[in-house]
Amino acid sequence: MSQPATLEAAVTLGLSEDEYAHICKIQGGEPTYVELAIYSLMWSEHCSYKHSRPILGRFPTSGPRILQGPGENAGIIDVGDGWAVAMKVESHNHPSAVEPFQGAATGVGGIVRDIFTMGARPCVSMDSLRFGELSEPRQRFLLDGVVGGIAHYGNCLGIPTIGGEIYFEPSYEGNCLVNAMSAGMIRTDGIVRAIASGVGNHVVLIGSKTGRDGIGGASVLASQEFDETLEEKRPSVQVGDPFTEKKLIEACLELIHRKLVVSMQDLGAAGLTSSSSEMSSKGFVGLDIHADRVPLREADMEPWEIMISESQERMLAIVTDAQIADVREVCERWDLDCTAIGAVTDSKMLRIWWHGERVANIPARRLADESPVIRTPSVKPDYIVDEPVAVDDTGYPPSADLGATLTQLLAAPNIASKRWAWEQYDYIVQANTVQIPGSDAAVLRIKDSQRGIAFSNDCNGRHCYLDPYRGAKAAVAEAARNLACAGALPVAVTDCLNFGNPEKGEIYWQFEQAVEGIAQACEALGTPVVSGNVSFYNESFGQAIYPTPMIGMLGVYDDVGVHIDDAFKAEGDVIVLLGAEAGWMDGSEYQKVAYNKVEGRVPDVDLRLEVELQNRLRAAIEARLLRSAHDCAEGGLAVALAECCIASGSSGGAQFEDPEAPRSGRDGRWLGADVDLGSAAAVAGAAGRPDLALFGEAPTRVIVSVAPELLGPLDEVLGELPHRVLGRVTATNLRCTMEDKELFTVAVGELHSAYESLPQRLA
Amino acid sequence: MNVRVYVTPKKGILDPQGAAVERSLPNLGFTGVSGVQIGKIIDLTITGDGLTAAAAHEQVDDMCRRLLANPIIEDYTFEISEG
Amino acid sequence: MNVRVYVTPKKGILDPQGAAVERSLPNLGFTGVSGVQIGKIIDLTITGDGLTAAAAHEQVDDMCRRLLANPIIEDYTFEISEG
Amino acid sequence: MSSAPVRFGVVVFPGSNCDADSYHAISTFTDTSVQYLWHKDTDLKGVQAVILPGGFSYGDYLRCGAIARFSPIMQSVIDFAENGGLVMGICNGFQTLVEAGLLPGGLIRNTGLKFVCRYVNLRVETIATPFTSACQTGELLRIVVKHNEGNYTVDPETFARMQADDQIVLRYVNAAGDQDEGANPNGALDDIAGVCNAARNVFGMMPHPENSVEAGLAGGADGRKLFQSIIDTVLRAAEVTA
Ligand SMILES: Nc1ncnc2c1ncn2[C@@H]1O[C@H](COP(=O)(O)OP(=O)(O)O)[C@@H](O)[C@H]1O
Ligand SMILES: [Mg+2]
Repeated sequence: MSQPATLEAAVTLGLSEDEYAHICKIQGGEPTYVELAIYSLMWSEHCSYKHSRPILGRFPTSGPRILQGPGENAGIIDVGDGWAVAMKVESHNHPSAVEPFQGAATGVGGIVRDIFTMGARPCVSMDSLRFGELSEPRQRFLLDGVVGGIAHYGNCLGIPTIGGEIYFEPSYEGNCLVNAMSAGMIRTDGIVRAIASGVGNHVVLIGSKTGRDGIGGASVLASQEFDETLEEKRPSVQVGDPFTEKKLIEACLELIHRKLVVSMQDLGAAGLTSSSSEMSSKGFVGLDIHADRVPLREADMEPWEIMISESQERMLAIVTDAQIADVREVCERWDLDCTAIGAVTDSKMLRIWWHGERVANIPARRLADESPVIRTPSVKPDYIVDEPVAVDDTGYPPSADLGATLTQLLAAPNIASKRWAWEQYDYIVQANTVQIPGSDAAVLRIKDSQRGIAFSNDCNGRHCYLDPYRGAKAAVAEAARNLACAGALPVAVTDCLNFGNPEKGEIYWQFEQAVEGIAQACEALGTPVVSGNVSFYNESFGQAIYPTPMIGMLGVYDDVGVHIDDAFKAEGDVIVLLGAEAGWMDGSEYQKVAYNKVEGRVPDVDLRLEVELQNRLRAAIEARLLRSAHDCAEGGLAVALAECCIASGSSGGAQFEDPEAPRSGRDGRWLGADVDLGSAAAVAGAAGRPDLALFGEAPTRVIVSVAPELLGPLDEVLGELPHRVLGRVTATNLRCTMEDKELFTVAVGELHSAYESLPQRLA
Repeated sequence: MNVRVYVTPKKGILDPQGAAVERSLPNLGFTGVSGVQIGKIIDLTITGDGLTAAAAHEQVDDMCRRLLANPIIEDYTFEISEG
Repeated sequence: MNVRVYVTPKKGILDPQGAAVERSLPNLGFTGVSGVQIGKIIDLTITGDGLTAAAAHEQVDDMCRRLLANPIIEDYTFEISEG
Repeated sequence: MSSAPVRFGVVVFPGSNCDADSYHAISTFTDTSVQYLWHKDTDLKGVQAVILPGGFSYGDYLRCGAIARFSPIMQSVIDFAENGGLVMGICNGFQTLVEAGLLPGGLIRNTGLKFVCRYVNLRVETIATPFTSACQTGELLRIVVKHNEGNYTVDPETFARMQADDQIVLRYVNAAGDQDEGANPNGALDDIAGVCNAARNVFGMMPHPENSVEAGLAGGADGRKLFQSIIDTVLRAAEVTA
């Protein structure tokens, strides 16, 4: 403990001069080194949200179903019958860029702890991933490691991973994104919050021993850009132990359900430091922590190292005298360490002790609440344009073979099936999975109830780059639309805001715009933001990622039996397009794949129309009028149609009322479609080009199929909503015409081969 | 030439396997066991026209760094013998 | 006493991991590598009052047979050194 | 049939994660009762059939099932099996039975070296077991596999004996019911998905029938017949002794 706690030391730990001065003021003089280390972590971007806090206040966060909004370990939403869902998403981008397997694995471990620390049993995981182009060997290595790490950890825990998304763009080459989302089921009367209380109560550390893992890890890595010093940061890699976490889940849930703890908090970024200071600050109490009592993996650790270690699989509990024997018994039964390391005091101070000597004495609330707030003056970047691109024959010569373009798009890594990834995940454990990966939303039933829940993950980073406000708004709309396609009512959002360096005006502008877009869409759709995460400094060598505000959304069913998927079901069914937006070139996958361009202005979602479409769509599904529904996203109308055809033979999922559906699985017979796009002007806008009608992208469009005899009733339910019959489900081929002029005919088997071609690119 | 590569967890990096095995041993009736660490062993043969010992050494080292070990969390050593 | 146990796939039993490493080496530019086999190293320390070398040997052999290796699919050897 | 319910026990090891699914699956049948058996206990509490569930006992560290096999409860399970008791191991449970020597062979890493979760078609190779008696020979069951180490292997002599003794219970096949390399998810010898011991009272399988007992869910209901077989067998035995 000989290190001096000078300004120089503070700057090395990442604090600014002003911050150091403020610390000296709070502490009444030069702090101790332990105090300085604690401040440096608690006031890091990762823990203090210093650049984002004021902006995030823009989000709607409450509503009749919301039992817990942002601010706790997870948000909690009432889903009926006394059940609630806790959910949260967390980024582990930087650790994954250093060590993809362990980085992703510990990302899953961390977010799962956020869920069960509140008393919820984790019931679903999702993952939203971004990498550079797959043609780069390093990117394939990262993808392989990240997916392997998620599988390793989540599968061992017995939590089904049933959804997510993977995109590849050059902007993520030096800075991949790994966003892990988790949700759990909890009784509405069983919620535990991370608030310390009861002077004299014990502070108990449960789980793994403490080592030097991640000293300065997640919080430091996530608060700085990547540069040449990357190599030096490597020793802080954390290794996950899912086996210990599985035991922790069982032991902690038992402790909570038997009411053997006053409160509980997981140890995440900044380890003991953040958990103890947050618990004491929220409870208006003090905590005494005896760092020398913490069980160590490496004998010679110093107190400041113990306080900031990010060793995984640890929990902190506040326990009364009367409870402690039972707590020890439960931990012993699960072969977990359980150590009383301190006590709740009335001092309102966070005091750290080392063999009887006080090495830190910090006013808990000031540590938590007086962290600096920084607003960077925002600057609209030069690359932003206000007009869509002109789709003319010089800049965008039309494709000669539209069928070939379709297969090319289906094989593009951003569109191709991610089966390679999700088949590495156990998506069926816990026996609640209604819809496996591969359709628009993940669907689960709630046991002993008619009810169900659904989840979706969405963000098109390219759209957010071209227009962060419109792109972020569209991400929320798409997440909700994906739920509506499965028949669920969207009710709440968790978000992971991945951006570049917030000290730059352009990045700050992107951030403000995106938050505004999310806020407006959430207001319109009635889906408050209940939890989330901000990840800044996603840059490498000065190059920022595309702004990527990932949206995770929860939907609910009164009767999960109404659920449908995206697969065409029967020959002769009528295919109907809901929504009438014309396709755009700007920011589309077609623009990138066929023209190697990313430019223009993306369309703005009409939120009134969006809500109308989703309500009518859900009404039709609830009335059991539809056989399938699928959102039109990347690749436009043609890719969406192709996906409905491909899914007809490979869904592998079950329809709720049809026990035979699983048998129609991978070797099932293909269904095709025969569709006419109608007049060019109607579907492709002024440009009038068939390729734009087929592959152009636009929000607020859904393809449904309906038995011919139900077309009338469907018309009635849809009412004023713009919709149009496109054609019929047929066998074997996808055939598209435009005012009866043939555009292409391709065998569905061929579309399927292209769509399932990702493994070949990874070989 | 016959090569045997030893890959072990880096010092200070958590070895969950070793820890779990160690923790379970007493329940199985094995007492007095400590410091359990689990690593990998990779045996292979390399051949090449006029491959010198020095060249083989370099090649194996490269192989370890790039594929056989994960230098971020693992250490490696190896032995080469004529065979 | 310090013990190092080597566990390798039994001869005649397929070693999918070794086979995969062998297949991927040429892509990384390593040629002339064959017979790749991947096994485990288990390091541990045993102590006991008046533990003789012979007794230690017997104890480790027992541990290997019963727990550390599965004789149906794996072979094992070990080394014991004073430490 | 108004007999006493068939009593099942589901063993819980640290790291088991399909214990609750097995428990739930059994409770979807009307003529059953089910309870958990804790790995540190030795009392089988009078159950008539023991399920060793899937999951990652002891994190699958060292070898899948290797540590679990030494749990106190396992000695009781071994005694129970040696006295003719019905024991079914699913996935990690199968691995544990193999480690315990109650079933022949071994389970090694999938040839793809990746965890694989997918639907497979299983062909019932024999109905002369207490676990498949409610099926038809050659019947196809569509059930999910999810494992890293499901690659069944056994030495040629034992394999020959197993074939002669009709111990291969389930094979991976394609949708037409034929053996086909593409239908084997893990490289298992001769597409073996499940085997029984010579006495036919111990059975292990890699796929997860406990995730296939409800028609409304993605897993479908094909796994029911395996549990039904056990129930029928116990009830028949009770009738005989009655
Ligand atoms: N990383 C992943 N993990 C799990 N499932 C994934 C992952 N990536 C994609 N999927 C699944 O693949 C399907 C299609 O993905 P995507 O095209 O991104 O969906 P959407 O068009 O609904 O946004 C979805 O069911 C999604 O959940
Ligand atoms: Mg999509």
